[in-house]
Amino acid sequence: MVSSMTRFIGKRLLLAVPTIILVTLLVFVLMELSPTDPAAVLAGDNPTPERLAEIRELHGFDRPFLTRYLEWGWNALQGDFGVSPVTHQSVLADLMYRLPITASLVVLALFFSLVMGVVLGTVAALNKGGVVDWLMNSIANLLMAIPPFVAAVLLVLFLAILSPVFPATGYADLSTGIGPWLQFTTLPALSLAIIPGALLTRQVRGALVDALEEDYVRTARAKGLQRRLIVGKHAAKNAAVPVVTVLGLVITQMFGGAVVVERIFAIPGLGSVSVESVLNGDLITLQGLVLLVAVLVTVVNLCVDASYGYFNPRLRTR
Amino acid sequence: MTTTNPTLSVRGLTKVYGRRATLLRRHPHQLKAVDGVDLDIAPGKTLGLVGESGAGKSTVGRLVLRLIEPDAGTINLLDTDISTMSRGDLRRMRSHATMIFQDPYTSLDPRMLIKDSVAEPLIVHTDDNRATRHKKALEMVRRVGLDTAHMERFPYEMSGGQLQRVAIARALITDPSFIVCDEPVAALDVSTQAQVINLLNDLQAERGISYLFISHDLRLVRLIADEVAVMRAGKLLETGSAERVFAAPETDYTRELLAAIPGRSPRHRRFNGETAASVELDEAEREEAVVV
Amino acid sequence: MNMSALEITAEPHVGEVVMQATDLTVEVSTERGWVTIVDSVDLTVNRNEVVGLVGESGSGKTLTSLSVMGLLPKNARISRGSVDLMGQRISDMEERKLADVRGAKAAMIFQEPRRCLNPAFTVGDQVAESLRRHRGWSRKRAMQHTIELFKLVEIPQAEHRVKQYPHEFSGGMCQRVMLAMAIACDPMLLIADEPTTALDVTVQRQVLELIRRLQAELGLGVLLITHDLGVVAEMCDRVSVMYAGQVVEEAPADELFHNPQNPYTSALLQSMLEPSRRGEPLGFIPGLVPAPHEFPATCRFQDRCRHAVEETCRQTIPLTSVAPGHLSRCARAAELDLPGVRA
Amino acid sequence: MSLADSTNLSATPPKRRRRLNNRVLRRLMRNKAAVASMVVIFLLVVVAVFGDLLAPHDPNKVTLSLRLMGPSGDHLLGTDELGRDVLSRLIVATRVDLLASAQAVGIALSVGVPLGIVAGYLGGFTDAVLSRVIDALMTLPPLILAVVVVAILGPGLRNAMFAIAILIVPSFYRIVRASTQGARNELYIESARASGCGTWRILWRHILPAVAPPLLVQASFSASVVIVAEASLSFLGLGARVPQATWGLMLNDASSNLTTSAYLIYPPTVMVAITILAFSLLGDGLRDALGRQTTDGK
Repeated sequence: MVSSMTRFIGKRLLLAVPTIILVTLLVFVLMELSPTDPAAVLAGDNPTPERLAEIRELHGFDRPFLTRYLEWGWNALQGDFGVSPVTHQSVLADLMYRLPITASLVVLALFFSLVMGVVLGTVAALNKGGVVDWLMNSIANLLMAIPPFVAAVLLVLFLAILSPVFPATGYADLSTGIGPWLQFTTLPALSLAIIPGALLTRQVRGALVDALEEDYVRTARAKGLQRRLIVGKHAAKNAAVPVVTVLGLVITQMFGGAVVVERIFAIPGLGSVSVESVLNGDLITLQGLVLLVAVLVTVVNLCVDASYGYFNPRLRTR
Repeated sequence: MTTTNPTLSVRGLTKVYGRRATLLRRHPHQLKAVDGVDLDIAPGKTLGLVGESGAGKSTVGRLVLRLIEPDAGTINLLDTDISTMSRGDLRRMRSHATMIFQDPYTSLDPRMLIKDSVAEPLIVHTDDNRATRHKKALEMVRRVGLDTAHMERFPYEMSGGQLQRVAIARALITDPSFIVCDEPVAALDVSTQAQVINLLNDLQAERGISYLFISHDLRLVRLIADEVAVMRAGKLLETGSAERVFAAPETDYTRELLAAIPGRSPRHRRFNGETAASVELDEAEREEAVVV
Repeated sequence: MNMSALEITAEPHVGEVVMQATDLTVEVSTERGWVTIVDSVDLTVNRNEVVGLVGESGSGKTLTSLSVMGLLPKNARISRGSVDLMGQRISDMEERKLADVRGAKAAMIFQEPRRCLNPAFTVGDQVAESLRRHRGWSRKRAMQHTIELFKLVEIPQAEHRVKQYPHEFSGGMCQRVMLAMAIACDPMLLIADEPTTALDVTVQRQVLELIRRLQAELGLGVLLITHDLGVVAEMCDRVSVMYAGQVVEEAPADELFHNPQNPYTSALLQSMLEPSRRGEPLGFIPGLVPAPHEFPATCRFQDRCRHAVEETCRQTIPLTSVAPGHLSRCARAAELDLPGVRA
Repeated sequence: MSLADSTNLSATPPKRRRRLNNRVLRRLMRNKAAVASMVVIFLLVVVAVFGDLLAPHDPNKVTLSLRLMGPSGDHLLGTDELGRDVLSRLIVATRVDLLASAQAVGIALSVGVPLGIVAGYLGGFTDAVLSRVIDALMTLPPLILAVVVVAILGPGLRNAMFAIAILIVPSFYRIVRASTQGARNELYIESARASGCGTWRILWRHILPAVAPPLLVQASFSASVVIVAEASLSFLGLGARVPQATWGLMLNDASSNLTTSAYLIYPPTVMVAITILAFSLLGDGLRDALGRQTTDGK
């Protein structure tokens, strides 16, 4: 049983490798096609043609495309993501400093959205077709229409400016204590959590309603089980699979949402670095970021896949 | 008496499912869904193909029309070897040999009007204009016992029995000589089953069509088939005239199948107290066979 | 919970009425409002007896069986009549108390057994759950008894198989698990809704035999719902035939098959696939079952009936006794000589 | 389930002949939220088309003397930090946003649909390669992908739209591929093959009509995704550029004056929210209306 599950995960891992290679390659190709000349970025204002040629040779921009890609890939494998031409810092070191910031933000956001999704979704499913269901559904629909940056601006307006409960911008690291961290992270996490929370509400409701209509629920009723057990045991474990699937999607989206939210709240995470490097034309940092995020997302998806094995015994034996 | 060539003659038909060993799959997981099957169907006759789920009956039905590609064996249909036929020829062949499926609710395109479904083969196989196609479709729809009003309906507006008759009309519109009937009445109520069976019988008498009639229901096969072939786990166990197979089955499995038919009168109650445990392994094996 | 366990162990008398439905009428909420699907059905199951409830799709047989268990879906309700289980009225019982009865006094098995077991839990757990619920047993004790139950329903290697998941079982084996679950708390009534329809013939035979055996050994009253007259012939002592929401005929099985008193029953018997009639066209019933919102107040079969006569049939026909223990809903029952199965 | 049989009321042939699309439309019309959404979308389109006529002021006219004036009779929604009329800018932004969304959805459809159908119907190697590329695209969070593409192509509304199109191609591809695969395994497709229909006929007459309903639903959802993405990019300064007016840019302007002139934040917020809501509710409505069409007869 265990071995087949490991094999399942192993297979997923093996499939993930080409995906990651492909995504970095795609980005590399796009950069090749890009009108932006990396040498021009390095050369600063008004460079002479000689200076540009010199930089091209120095950084190897004149070598064949594939050579450069393979070299970059090989270095990346060894933990060398290159040096940013703008900040002159190691890209990996910079990213590694920022990763825990964004990760902690995403974890808090995930917590908020899960609590919301499970509570609202379950309440709606148990009152299917009723007023409460309609209400929950409407709330979810409304919240779906509030993208993270709108939520962020509104939250700042109401909870930082009009009634100053939280600071409007800034960041305190977790190492300074959970209190300050929460103070600075709650609003950004909330802005990130709204759409995922609404999404999870709908998904939990749908999955639970579907599970409650299955034949095995009728069987459970036929043997006289209490409603608590039917919902909490029989339906819940089966409803978990589609919910976990969405959870993986939601985490991916949160990393995307962090781009805007970190900008608004001036949080020095991965999102901020992506916008900065675009505005600075720092493609080397961006390339490193793509690789890092691709790996992160792959790991999340892998965890989702692994959890299927627990919820669905069929996967363990096949 | 002159010897007529059989409508369908199949030799050594084999289909293997599963994949070869790869980097991740050390052991090839192969399964012979159909294993060296030989069949003959004479013109105007019906061959009943029986067996339980997973026996490979439906696969045989699709193989003989090359709706799925066989891995080995020859298929002679209407004096032509179709096992090596090109795709284009194969498509033209389908006006002479076609198929009726188990579930009439899903075997008709839910987004097409009945008249369009029935007339579709004419678009593919003939140069008939719209008016002619409509006329022929109407004729055919009437022949299977429906009327003009049904032509303008969508499948969801009709009952299972009616839909199966539509499927028959669609199959017959190009006047084929051979039809594979894959469990054509399994999805229908008892009282409508009989209507469809009668219709199939009448059409055979009228047009001399040959049927390959696939069913799990031995009662049904007994009523409609001239010849019977019993399948199990991809292999043909025995073939023979319907009278012979039902009266004097040659294999234990056929006997077991016959014994399992529910009785038709309380006076014939035939429980024999045999324990089920002995058959469990069997069942598990068959189960295994379904999983591809 | 312990109380109900005690009640069950008290043996009822032989031939005692286990289940009685009186004037049972079930409505379903549709786009057209509440529509009556099951109309004034009277049904009795005695201890030690197999009663067949026969009908085609749309006859209302499944809703009837579900209402006996109090398992009606949310969009359906019992609008009139009552259901008694071992003298206890359950048709107006609240859900909480009903749950104490279900599985303890009456149990039910269904079509497609594989879908009726929860894929996420072991089969042993699902059977033991019933014992823990109704008897308050510990997990361990319940599991031990479950192994015994598996042996009783002839599942080989019971100790090993209780730990397996439903997907590791074949269809027939799943139905055995369902049976083990059903008899776990010694109920008096077993309702089997098309228990073998999704199974292969050889497996069907084994399951039917098992039900017969359990019925005899445990003295169960069985209500067998099926569309297959062959199964009825093998299994049932008494049969009720339903058409368009009404019982149209009720009789001892032998009597029903050989001397049907209702044209619908007779037509159904004619459309049975009888091998002796090879070569001649099969009997069939023309037309369609009327939709529930179009059920006429008169005879519901008249549009499809060969024997329908305008004046006689165009009125409300009661279910009347034609012979001792034989009821039929036909205005012309007395004058017609209807064919049954051929001897 | 046999219960469904017994409770089904539509088994008998209906008295009137009804068209498939009428049925879907009727169901859609019964859904109040969907009807309201359609009205809102219609109004948005009207505003977008006749924006020039409707705008009370020149949306780009800078009047520094009138900067950050709250709502008044002349300027119903007030003026921004350059003294431009907010209402007029909002109206003009509607056109820019809707047009840009339509472009993005259009591009994504024309790429995603053919690829999805080909991958779904052919399967095998083609499917494996295409799906791998799409998987790779989906490995990046949507906004990061958009940011990367903009980084490469350079900022600007047109490039942003192109980036967003790339972003939603996978959703179209996946849904088309899945429903093609689903349809391919349907009995009626096999029946069409058994009747001798060729690949093109099957794709065109049987598969495409089956794929269209879920595609329509997805397109509606995608429209709202595009609106969000466009606004996000503009907000970050990676999309539309000043003096162009889009909701995202207006939000950006407003957020920098949040402490002093909070009223600026509401108009673009409301527009963005209403548009997203309308498209997603329409998507829901379409899904419900189309969903049961094939199973209803059973």
